[in-house]
Amino acid sequence: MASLNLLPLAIDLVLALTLLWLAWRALSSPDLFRAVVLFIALGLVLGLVWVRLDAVDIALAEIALGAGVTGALLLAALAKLQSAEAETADASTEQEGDWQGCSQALAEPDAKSKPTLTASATMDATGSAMPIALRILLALLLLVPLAGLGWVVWQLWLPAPGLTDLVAARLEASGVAHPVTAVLLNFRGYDTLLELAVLLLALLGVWSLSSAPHLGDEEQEPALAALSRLLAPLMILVAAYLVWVGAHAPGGAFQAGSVLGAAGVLLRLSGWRVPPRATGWPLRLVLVLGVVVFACMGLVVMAFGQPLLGYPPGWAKPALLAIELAATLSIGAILAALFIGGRP
Amino acid sequence: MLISLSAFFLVAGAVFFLAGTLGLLRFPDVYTRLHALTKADNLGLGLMVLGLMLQAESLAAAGKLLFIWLLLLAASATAGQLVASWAQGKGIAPWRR
Amino acid sequence: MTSVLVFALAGVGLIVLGFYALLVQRHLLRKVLAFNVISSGIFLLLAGLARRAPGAEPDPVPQAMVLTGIVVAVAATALALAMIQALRAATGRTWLGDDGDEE
Amino acid sequence: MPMPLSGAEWAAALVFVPLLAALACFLVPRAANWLGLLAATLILFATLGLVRGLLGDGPLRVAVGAWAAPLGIDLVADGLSAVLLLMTALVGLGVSAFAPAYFAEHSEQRRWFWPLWLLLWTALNGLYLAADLFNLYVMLELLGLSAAALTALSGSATALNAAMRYLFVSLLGSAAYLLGVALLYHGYGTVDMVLLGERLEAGAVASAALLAMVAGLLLKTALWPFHFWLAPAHGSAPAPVSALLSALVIKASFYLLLRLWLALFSGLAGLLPTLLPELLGLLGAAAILWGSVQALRQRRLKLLIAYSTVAQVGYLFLAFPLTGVQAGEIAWRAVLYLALAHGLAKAAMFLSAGGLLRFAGHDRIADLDRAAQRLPLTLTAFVLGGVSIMGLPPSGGFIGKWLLLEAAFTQGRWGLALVVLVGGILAAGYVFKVIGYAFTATKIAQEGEAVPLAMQWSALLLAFGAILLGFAAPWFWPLLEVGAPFAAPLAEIGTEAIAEVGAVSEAAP
Repeated sequence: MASLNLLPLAIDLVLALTLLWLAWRALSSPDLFRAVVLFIALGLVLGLVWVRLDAVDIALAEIALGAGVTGALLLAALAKLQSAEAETADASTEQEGDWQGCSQALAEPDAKSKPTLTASATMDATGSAMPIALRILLALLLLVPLAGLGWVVWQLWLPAPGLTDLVAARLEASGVAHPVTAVLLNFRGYDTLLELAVLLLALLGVWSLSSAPHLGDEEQEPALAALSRLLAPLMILVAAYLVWVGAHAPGGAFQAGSVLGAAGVLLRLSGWRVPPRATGWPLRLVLVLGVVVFACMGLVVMAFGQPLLGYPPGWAKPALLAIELAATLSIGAILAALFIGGRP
Repeated sequence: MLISLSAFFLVAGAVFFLAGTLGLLRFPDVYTRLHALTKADNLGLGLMVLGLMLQAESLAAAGKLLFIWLLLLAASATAGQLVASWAQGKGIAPWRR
Repeated sequence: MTSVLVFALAGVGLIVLGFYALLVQRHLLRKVLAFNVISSGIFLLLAGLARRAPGAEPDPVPQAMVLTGIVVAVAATALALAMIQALRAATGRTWLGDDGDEE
Repeated sequence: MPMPLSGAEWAAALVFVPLLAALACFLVPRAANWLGLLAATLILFATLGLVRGLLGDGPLRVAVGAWAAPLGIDLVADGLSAVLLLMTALVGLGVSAFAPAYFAEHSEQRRWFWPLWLLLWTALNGLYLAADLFNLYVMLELLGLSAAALTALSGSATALNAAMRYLFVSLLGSAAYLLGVALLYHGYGTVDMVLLGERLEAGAVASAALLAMVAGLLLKTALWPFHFWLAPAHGSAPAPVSALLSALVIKASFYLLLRLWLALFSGLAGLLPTLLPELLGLLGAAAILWGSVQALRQRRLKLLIAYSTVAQVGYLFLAFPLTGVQAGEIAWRAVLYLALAHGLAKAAMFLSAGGLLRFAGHDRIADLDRAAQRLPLTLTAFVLGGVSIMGLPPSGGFIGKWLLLEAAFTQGRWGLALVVLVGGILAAGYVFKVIGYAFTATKIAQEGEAVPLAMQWSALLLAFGAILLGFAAPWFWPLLEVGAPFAAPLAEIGTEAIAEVGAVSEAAP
C-alpha cells in the first residue's frame, strides 16, 4: 500500500527536478538556439505539472501560450537576430548546432537591418556581464530569498480559506458551468477585459517599433503548404470547439484564440496573405473586437440598472458567449500578428 | 483481459519510444536521426493510442485518440520533410559507412 | 498533498534561478527567458498551492489568475522581443549599453 | 444641481472612456488628435463629477459585476485616490493639448502615441480606483508595457536602449509584486485590500509579501538606489512622453506603495514594519542629495529635469519615518501635496523643454542662446515649474515642503529637515543654471524655429497650476479628508458591503 502512495509523489519529485534542471540548462546554455528549445521543453513539462495539479485549463494555456506561442516568438526573434548577424559577415559566436538553421530557414534575411557596429556585435559569447567572483557572491546572496521563500511556503502548508466554496455557491448564477471560466469571465471579468487590453497593447507596441512585415516571404515548402491547407480548417474547428466546451469543461477563449492564432501563422507560412484591401481598418476592427464587445457589453448593462459588467439574470449566458467569440477572434488575430511581426 | 491487452500495447509503445530516443541520440547524421524520430516514435505512439483506446470510456473518446495519432502522423511527416530538405539545401551529405 | 508542496518549492526554485539569470546574463534574449522562468515560478506558487485542501476541488480563483498572468507574460515577451530586434537594428547590440550621456 | 450620474458611473467612465478612446484612435488614426482631446476633456469632466460625488456622499465603494469582494472585484475612491485622479486628469489634458502640435512633424509617432497614451491613462485611472490586489497587478502591467512602448517611440538608439531597460525593470517590479499577491492570497484567502487589512497578521507570510511588494514597487518608483533606469528613459523619450512618465507614471507606483502601507502593513507589529519606514526615509534622503547633485552636473536639459525627478521622488519617502506607526497626518498630507505639485510642475518643465527642443533643435543647456527673450512663454513655464520644485512661496511645492518641515520639527527629526532644506537649495542651483544660460547669448548666434502656441500655452497653464496649488490648500484638505485615508484603515469605508459578503460566505457551505 505504502509503495502505491509513494509512486505519485516520486513522479512529482522527478517532474519538479526536471523543471529545475531544464530551467537551469535553458538559462545557462551557451548556445541560444538550444536555450530556446530547452525553454520550450520547460513549458511542456510545466504543462504536465499543471495536469498533475488538476489545473487542466492552465495546462492547455501553458502549452498553447507559454510553450507554443512564446516559443514560436522566441524562435522567430532568434532567427531574425541571427540572420542579421550573419549579414554583418562576422564569425558567428553562437555554436551552430545541427538544428539551428531550422529557425533560420523560417525567416528571410532581415533586409532592413542596417550594417552595424561589428566588433562589439559578436562580443556576446556566453554572455555574462559579471566576473565569476561576483556571480558566486550573488548566488550565495540569493540563497537568502530562496530559503526565506521556501520557509514561507512551508508555513502556507496549512490549508487556508480559499474561495472554492463561494465560487461553487455562485456558479449557478454565473452563466457557465465551469468554475474557472466563471471566475475568468464573470466574477473577475474586469481583469480579463484589461488582460485583453494588455494583449492588444503589446501588438500596438510591436507595431510602433517596426514597419515592415518580416516573416513568411520566403519560398514555400510544398509539404508544409499541403499540411497547412489540411490543418487550417481543422484548427478553426478545434478553436470553435474549445470556446464551446469552455462553458462546462476546461477550455475557453484564450486557449481557442491561441489555436486560431497558430492556424493564422501556418497559413501565413504556407504563403497565404491577408488581402491588401482587408489589411486596413477591417483587420484593425478584428483586432479590437474582443475588447470592444467586452467593454460595450459591460457598459450597456449599466443602462438597465445593473452594475458595471453585471449581467442581468438570465442574460449572463448569451452575453458571455458573445464576449468569448469576439475575444477568441481577436486573440487569434493578435497572436498571429505578433508572430508575423511587422504591421501590414 | 482487455486491461492486460491494453497494458501490453502501452508497454510495446514505450519500447518503440525508447528505441526511437536511442536512435536520436546514437545515429550519426540528421537524416538517419529523422528516421528514428518519425518511424519509431510514430509507431510507438500508435501502439500507445491503441492501448488507450481499449480503455476509452466511449467510442467518441476512442475516436479522438485515433484522430490525435493521425494528426501527429501528418505533422511529423511534414516536419521530417522540412528538416531533411533544409539539410539538403545546406549541403549536408547523407552519412555513408 | 505533499506533491503540492514539492511543486510550490520547485516554483520558489524557478523564481530564484530566473532572478539570478536575469541579473547575470547579458544577452537580452536570455533576459527574456529568465523573466519567463520567474513568471512560471510565480504561477506555480500561485496556482499550485490552490490544490492544498485535501480531497477537495482545486480553488478556481488562483487558476483564473494564472491564466490571466500567462497571457500578460506572453504579451510582455512579444513586446520585449520586438524591442530587442529594434535595438539590434539601431545599434547592432543585443545587450544593454551604458547610456549616461550618449548623444 | 442634481448629479447627472452616480459615483459608480463616474468611476466606470474614468476607466472606460480612455480605453474606448484608445481603440477608436487605433481604428481611425486620422481623427486621433480630436478623439484624444475629446477623451481628455471627458475624463477631466468625469473626474470632477467623481470629486463632487465624493465631497457630497463620502467615499465610494462599488462592486464590478454583481459580485462583491472577495469573489468579485471592488472599486474604491476616497480622498487619496481622488486627488491623484485629479492630478492625472489635469496633466493628461495639458499633455494632450501639447501633443498634436508636437507630433505634427512626426505623423508616424503620432499614430502610435495616442492609443498607447490613452491605454496608459486607462491603467492610471484604473489603478487609482482599484481595491483588488490582483486587479492592481493587471493595471501595473498595462501601465508598465504602455510606458515602455511610449519611451521607445522616437526610435533612436538611446531611446530604445532606455526603453528596453525600463521594460525589464518594470516587468521585474510587477513580478515581485505578483509574488506578494500570491503569498497573501494563500495566506489569507482574499486579494481584496479591505478584507486583507482585517485578516492580516504579523508573521512570515505577511513579512515576505511586504518585502516582495515593496521591493517591486520601489524599483518601479525609482527610489535611490533603484533610480538607475529613470534618467535615460525620461531623458530620451519624446517630450510629452517624458512629461507623462515623470509626472504621472512614477506617482502611480508610489500611490500603490502608500496605499498598501496604509491599508495593510502599517499596523503590523514586528521588527520589519518598524524598521522599514526608517530605511525608506534614509533612501529618500539619499535620493534627494544624489539626484540634485546629478541634476546640477547635467549638460542636457531633459536629463537635468529627469535627475530632478530622481531627487523629487526622494521627498515622497521622507514621510515614512515621520509618521511611522503613530500616524502623524501632517507628513502624509505634505507628501501628497508635494506629489501633486511635482506632477504639475514637472510636466510643465518637460513640456517647455520640448518647446525649447523644437526651438533650438537640441537641448544643450549651454547653447540655449537667449531663449528667454525669444521664447518668453515657454521660459516662464519652465521658471514657474522650477519655483514649485524649489519650494518657493506661493507655489504648491512650498506648501508641501513647509508641511514636511513642520512634521519633521514636531518630531524632532532635524536631520530630515536639513535634507529638505539642502535639497531646496540644490534645486535652486539647477533651475537657475538653466535660466542663466537661457538669458545669455552664445558666441555663435542660433536661429530658432517657431514653436506653436498650443505647445507654449499648455506648458504655461500647467506651470500656473503648480503655483495656484499653493492657494488651493483650503479647498484641498476637505477632499483629502474624504474617507480619512490616513487616519483609519480602508476597512471603514465599506463595512456594509463586508457584512453582506460575510453573510454570503457563511451561507455558502
